[in-house]
Amino acid sequence: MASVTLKQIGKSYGAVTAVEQFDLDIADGEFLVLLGPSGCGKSTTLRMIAGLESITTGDLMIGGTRVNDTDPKDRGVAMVFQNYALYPHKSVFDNMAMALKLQKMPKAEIAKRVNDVADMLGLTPYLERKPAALSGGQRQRVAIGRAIVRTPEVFLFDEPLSNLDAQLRVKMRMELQELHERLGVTSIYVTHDQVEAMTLADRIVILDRGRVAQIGTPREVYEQPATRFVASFIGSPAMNFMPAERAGTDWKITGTDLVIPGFGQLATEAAALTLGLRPEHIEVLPADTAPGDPWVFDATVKLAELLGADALLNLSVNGQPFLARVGGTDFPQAGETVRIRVDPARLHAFDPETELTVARAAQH
Amino acid sequence: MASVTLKQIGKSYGAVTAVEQFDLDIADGEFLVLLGPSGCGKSTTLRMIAGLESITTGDLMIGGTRVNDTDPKDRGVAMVFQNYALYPHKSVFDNMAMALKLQKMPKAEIAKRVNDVADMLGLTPYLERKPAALSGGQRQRVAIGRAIVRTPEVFLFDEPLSNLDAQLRVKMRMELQELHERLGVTSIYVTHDQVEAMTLADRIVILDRGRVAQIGTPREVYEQPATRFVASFIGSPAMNFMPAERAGTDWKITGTDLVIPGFGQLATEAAALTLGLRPEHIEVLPADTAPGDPWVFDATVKLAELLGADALLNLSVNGQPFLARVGGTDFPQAGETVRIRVDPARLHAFDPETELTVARAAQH
Amino acid sequence: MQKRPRYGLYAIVSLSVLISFFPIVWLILTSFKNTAGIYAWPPQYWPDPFTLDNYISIFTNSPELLRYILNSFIVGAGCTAITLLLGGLAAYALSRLRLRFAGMLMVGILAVSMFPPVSLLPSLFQNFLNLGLLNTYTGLILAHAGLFLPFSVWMLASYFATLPVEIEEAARMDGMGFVRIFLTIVLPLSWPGFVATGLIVFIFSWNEFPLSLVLMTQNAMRTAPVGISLYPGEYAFPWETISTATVLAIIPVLIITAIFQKQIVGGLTAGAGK
Amino acid sequence: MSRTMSLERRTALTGIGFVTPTILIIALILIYPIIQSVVLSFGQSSIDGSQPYQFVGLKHYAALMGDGRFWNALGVTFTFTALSIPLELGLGIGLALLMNESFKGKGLARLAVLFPWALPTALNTLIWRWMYNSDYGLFNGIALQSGLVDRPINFLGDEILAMGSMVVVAVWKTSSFMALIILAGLQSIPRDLFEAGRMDGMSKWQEFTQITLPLLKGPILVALIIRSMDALRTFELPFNLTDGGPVNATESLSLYAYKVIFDFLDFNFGAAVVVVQFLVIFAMSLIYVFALQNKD
Amino acid sequence: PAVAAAQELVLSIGSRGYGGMVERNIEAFEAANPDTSVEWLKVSDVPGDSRKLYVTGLTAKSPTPDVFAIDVIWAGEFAQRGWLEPLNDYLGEETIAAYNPSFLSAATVEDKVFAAPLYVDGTHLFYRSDLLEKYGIAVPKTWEEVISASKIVMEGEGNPQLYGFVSMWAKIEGLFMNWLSFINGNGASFFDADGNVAVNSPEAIAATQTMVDMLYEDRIVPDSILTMRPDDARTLFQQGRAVFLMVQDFVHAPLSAEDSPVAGKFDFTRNPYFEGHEDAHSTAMGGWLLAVNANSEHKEEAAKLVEYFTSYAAQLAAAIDENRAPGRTDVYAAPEMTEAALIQKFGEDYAVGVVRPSAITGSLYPRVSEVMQTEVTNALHRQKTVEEALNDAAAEVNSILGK
Ligand SMILES: Nc1ncnc2c1ncn2[C@@H]1O[C@H](COP(=O)(O)OP(=O)(O)OP(=O)(O)O)[C@@H](O)[C@H]1O
Ligand SMILES: Nc1ncnc2c1ncn2[C@@H]1O[C@H](COP(=O)(O)OP(=O)(O)OP(=O)(O)O)[C@@H](O)[C@H]1O
Ligand SMILES: [Mg+2]
Ligand SMILES: [Mg+2]
Repeated sequence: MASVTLKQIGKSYGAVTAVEQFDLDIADGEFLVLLGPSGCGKSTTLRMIAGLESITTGDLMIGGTRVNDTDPKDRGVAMVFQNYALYPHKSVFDNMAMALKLQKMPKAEIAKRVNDVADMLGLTPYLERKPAALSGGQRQRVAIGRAIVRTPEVFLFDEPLSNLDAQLRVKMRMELQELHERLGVTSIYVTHDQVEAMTLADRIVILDRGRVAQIGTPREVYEQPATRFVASFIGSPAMNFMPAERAGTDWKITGTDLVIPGFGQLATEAAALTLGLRPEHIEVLPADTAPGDPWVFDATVKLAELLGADALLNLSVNGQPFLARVGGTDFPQAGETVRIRVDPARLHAFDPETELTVARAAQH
Repeated sequence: MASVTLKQIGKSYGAVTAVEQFDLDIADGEFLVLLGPSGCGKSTTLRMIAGLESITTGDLMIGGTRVNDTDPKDRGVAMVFQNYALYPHKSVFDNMAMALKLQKMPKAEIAKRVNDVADMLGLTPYLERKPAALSGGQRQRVAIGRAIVRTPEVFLFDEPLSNLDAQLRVKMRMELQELHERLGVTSIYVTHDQVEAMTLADRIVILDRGRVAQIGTPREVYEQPATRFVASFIGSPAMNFMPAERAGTDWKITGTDLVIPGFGQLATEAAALTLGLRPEHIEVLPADTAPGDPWVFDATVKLAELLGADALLNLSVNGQPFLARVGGTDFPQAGETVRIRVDPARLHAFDPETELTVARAAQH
Repeated sequence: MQKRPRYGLYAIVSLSVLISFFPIVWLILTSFKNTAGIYAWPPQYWPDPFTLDNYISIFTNSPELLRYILNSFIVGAGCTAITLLLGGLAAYALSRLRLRFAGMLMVGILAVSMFPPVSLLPSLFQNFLNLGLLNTYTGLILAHAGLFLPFSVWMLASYFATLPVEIEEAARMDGMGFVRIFLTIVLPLSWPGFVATGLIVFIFSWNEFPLSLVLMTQNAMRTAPVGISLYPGEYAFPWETISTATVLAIIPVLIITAIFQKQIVGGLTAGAGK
Repeated sequence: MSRTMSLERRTALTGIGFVTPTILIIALILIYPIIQSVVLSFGQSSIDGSQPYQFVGLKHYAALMGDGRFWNALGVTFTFTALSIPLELGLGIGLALLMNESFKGKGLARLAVLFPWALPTALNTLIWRWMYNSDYGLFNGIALQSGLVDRPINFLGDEILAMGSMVVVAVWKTSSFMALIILAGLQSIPRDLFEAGRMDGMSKWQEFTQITLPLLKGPILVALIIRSMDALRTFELPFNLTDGGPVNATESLSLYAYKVIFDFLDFNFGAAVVVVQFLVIFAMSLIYVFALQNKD
Repeated sequence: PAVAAAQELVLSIGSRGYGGMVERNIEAFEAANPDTSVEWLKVSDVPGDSRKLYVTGLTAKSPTPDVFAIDVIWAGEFAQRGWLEPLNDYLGEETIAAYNPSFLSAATVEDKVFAAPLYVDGTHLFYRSDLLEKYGIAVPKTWEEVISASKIVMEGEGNPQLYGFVSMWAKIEGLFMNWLSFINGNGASFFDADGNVAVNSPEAIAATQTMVDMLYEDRIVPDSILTMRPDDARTLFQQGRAVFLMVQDFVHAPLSAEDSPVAGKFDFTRNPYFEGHEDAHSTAMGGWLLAVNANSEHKEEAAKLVEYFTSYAAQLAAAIDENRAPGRTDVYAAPEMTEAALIQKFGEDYAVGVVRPSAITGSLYPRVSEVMQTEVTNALHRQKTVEEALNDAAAEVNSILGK
């Protein structure tokens, strides 16, 4: 196990900047997730750490040593690839044993280590098979096993679950979680799936077009997104956004009569704002709830859809569309009028220009 | 628009039965979803309706006419393919106009119809582009536009969204929904994504290894799954299953001391059952809730993970693992002991042999 | 929807096969005729008498034919091995190792292969003479390799482009060097591509004429096409010998093509699928 | 390798190491002789070096421009290329479509169709020359016996027929190679495009013209370049089949260059012929690439 | 038999239907010169192929082959280029004097002899003796007689597959030989007495016109003659499909072979001439010489080998066993030669032989020959009138020769 430090690491391909310089300290045993949409530079960052991609600027330290020019195999890292990248012509055993063989480890020890890992991952019955004869989940496990046998100091995962179907993905995610708890190896994990990121990560690095948008724990990025991008990327269904303009101490939602009463001092001089509200933070009240609370509004249900445990309501409040998530039993149907309450503590505000979160003077 | 009737439709490839014979009536304007895991025969069924696959047994009626031997183009159906199947060398306009051109429609009318549809789908700026120059969502829209311009009586969709990323998928799903509301064309939609199925369908046909497992509205298949397969396939995270054995009038969860008090007369003589309970139907009570209620149990939290709006708890009740879904704020942490309540009305029971749902004598 | 019986298809297939094959069939029939039969007018469509004399006489009078075939085989095999190994390495480097001039090199390699080969002969001969490569297998193998390397580099590079790069990266992470990756990962994984390229190169080499004629001047070193082309005399054209020798010389190619024809198609398919 | 060298440079060095053997062989076999040819074409020298090389600039090229036989050879080469390539392409596409169908005995049929290409040109032209023979060749035998003609057809003795005969042999031999490359492209066309076509109401023919053909552009380009390169350099075919005759009706550029070099022993002028021929081939490839790429 | 420190000689020669002779001579030579071994590098009998091989080797100054067989028409050219070793210092005066002088002249440049004659061959008129007899026709001596005899037989037989006269009129060296026979038979020649190019003399034009007329007017020649090489013509004659055949003597062997349909039904005579030119030299001569590579590392031994192959004994044996007309005159006088009736008869025809102008034109010969082949072909194809064709030929030859 080792810590990993990125000092002003950046990568360009000619004129194209794939990853802008940034700093990151990954502690020993930490599980760090790189999250972001396609093309944001996640793989590039991971591959720089792996040594598969040269580093354009900055220093990479693993366990305190600078490894910019070290061969991948000498960095003490092991990588699990998106499409497993198993050697299709070699048996499961040989796939897992390859790195050890190349290290010229004695045969007996190789066999012991591979067997131990296979045992741990439930792969013992398949050791003689070729990858083609395995199911997706089993292949994924072999890929992980191949990384484990090397007892690396750092695990790297590049979207290891994205080729699996939904059910298997959940299962493998849990296995990975357990594994990390058991081995405690520093792990860097790339994904574009926020559920994976939220459940697995100690900390999440959210990348947006090659730039770090936020680094924080899952709870931080969910509850205190640093930018509008983070707010929209995390959470499903996505946050409701609406443009608002200053109306005295209050804010009026542009194009509507809807006034959001001043909800805390905002540290901005701007005349306009983008407000954000998560669908689950809209509460549907019994229709007979008394008005008066400035945070209660009347809304029309445009569309109601059952997801299973939950339902989604497409609401219209004074012409402004809102998406709300409510329980899957006894929810209002399309056409009904309901009374909703917005939780002001949950309201987010972003600068429309910089898209950065506008802090509140009085934190909620 | 037309109704579609499948009478004992079935398909075999030589000795392999891809779809077993079944009956289905699809009403005019209905949105029917074929749902099931990979290889269950969804595409095969759809392609039989399209005319791309010959029908081994049974009759297919569209708008009351038998069309088993009618050419695809004469069935009045239009299809949207999983990977769009756009003509890569033709412009968006030409892609959409192709079917009309082949029908020898006058140029002016073609232009009018294509432009109208492009307008409706927001494709007007892209009409001159080749598909390669479009984003995934735009391509998807072109594929849909191509189907719409023909003003077919029936729309067929084969996993039209599966190649899109999560956010786009949600967006396109809503567009499809709107479109259906607007045009009201009978639609048959294949997917293996339960969220799509739940949100889009008037009725869902769930296929399991070439056999129809259940046909029903989204609510029916979610709340009253006909088989253990349906119960496990619908809902995420998946239902908790546990084997139980008869203990007098009660049922004991096999391998534990956990006794589930008799929860309604079950129409079974069997000595064993599989019980099912959805994660969202486990309620976490304040720790100081008084016991006494036979549906309240003590549980240890093994693992707690925040998904965003919700959190998942891996619980252990008397050695039996349970997955529970709770709100994302203030949920218990790993290691804590909590008190939970199971909703007996929400408990499902399946025959371990046939995997069919065991009905209750007294319906909840 | 119902499948119509496809007599038309079979008719067209049979016709294509017939057209493709009849000169060879004619050649084979000829090899079983006696001299009178060969020149008979109107032509004899079936050998009468059917005779093996030509085969017997070729083995007794021109035992060197077997030597020619062996030479062709050695040169073909050697050239195939070199083009696959070296061409494979080069293709791998050009398609995977991000060389800065990779694109230009690829185009350059293609361009030099466009030069008319007739004009290379005098200069090549001189170089080979100076290097002592005349009448050696090494020499002709090198010459053929030079002719066909551009093709193999292009074929293999386009084949590699279809392989997932992650497997090689996994191998790097496992601690393999590039040579080892090439030999133990790329080679087995691109097997169909190698087989297809190799087979095509082998056939090219087997059929190559001008260089083989000039660079192998010793009788014992000649390749089959050159050797057989020695049979026609200044004045006489011994069809019986030539047809028989040709039939014998194409048997190895026929067998190899038969064995690997699936890979030719498969390999090219993968190579072209970009 | 030094530790301090960057990863990138180490990789690049390995790459150079991998490419070097190939480049060396190509340099020895192709590049060096090509340079010699180019040098020769700008000079006057005795072939065996007994007279020193003397630079004469474009003299040989100027002479070439005024050489009727060169223009004839160029014309013959173009005619041959223009006749054989479209036929090969058409047949190649046809054969590829055929081999893409599934039917019993497909493997065997594919082998048979492939086989002409595996037969040495030097030998197969001999076979054809024999079959073309006016007085005892197979074709005339059949034609005369069946009463199609009453005088033997002089396949190789008539200007037009000789060119035609040459084209037939070329087409016979190389259509299958063309088919192979196109088949490869054919198999990479997604099947659902054809299904989309069926849903749109395309007939088989429309599928072919609207989907198959446009999508085969890439493989067709490759096939065209490879084959045109060969056709523009055709040598063994006229050499063995017609000797370039009758008169010079089938004398290709390569054959002309061969005669200049090996019969007239004029290496300098011959080199000029070859260099011009190379430029023609190169230009042709560029034209193909641009013509086919600019279409969309 | 490579014994210690042996000299290894490489001899390049085709088998040319006398492989037996080559093997025999090598064996005998090795026996006589135990220090020297000879490797026989068999080359193609197709002159173009062996020429390509020689040219590439010689321009690169390759030391092998040490000795090689060359067509008589290459000798002047190769000698001029300095590729051949002069033999005067190796062969005795006496030996050189014994060679056929007209043949030797083709290999003599600036008074030096660069190659020694191996054998001579030439064209003859083969005819179907049985058919001539059937129609009571005497063996024709002139072209006029050949044409009328052809017509009589063709008409009499009524077989559309039977032609009167066949020969090698494809655009090859053989056509040039053929044409020279024709014009010489009409009293013309390539160069006139003053050494001027005379290919368009009235006599040459008339003779050439006869060739054209045989094709289009008299119709005794098939169209396919324009693509015939020697063996094509021989095949037709052998299949009984021609009355007359004019090619080299080599065809005698296959024609008289056991399974030949015309065995015993044919004979030959000297090439025809035109009426009034009985003494014309109408037999086109060819033949092969042996030369020593100027870059050979064993010139001494090489010359010895040449000497052996062209020795009286060796040539006599070849004449008797392989019907090869000797390249030296003294062999014809040998008593054994009276036994060899055939070779004697060939020899009589060679007395009226004409050689091609290769010695005079030297390294320009290939171009000259090429021009003549092209222009005669133009005439035969009626692309040009005979007069135009031969005038063009004269002009081009003059420009090639720098006259
Ligand atoms: N070899 C290259 N040359 C030029 N640009 C490149 C290269 N490789 C990647 N890029 C660019 O760098 C950016 C980051 O790519 P990267 O693969 O890291 O994205 P990612 O976040 O992993 O996306 P995905 O989720 O699709 O895998 C992209 O915009 C990509 O186009
Ligand atoms: N041409 C065929 N020959 C034999 N079996 C086939 C053929 N096509 C499909 N099948 C089989 O029929 C079954 C149903 O296939 P189908 O394509 O309908 O599945 P699907 O539900 O659409 O799956 P997916 O979600 O993977 O697209 C599968 O088991 C498949 O293997
Ligand atoms: Mg990536
Ligand atoms: Mg499917």
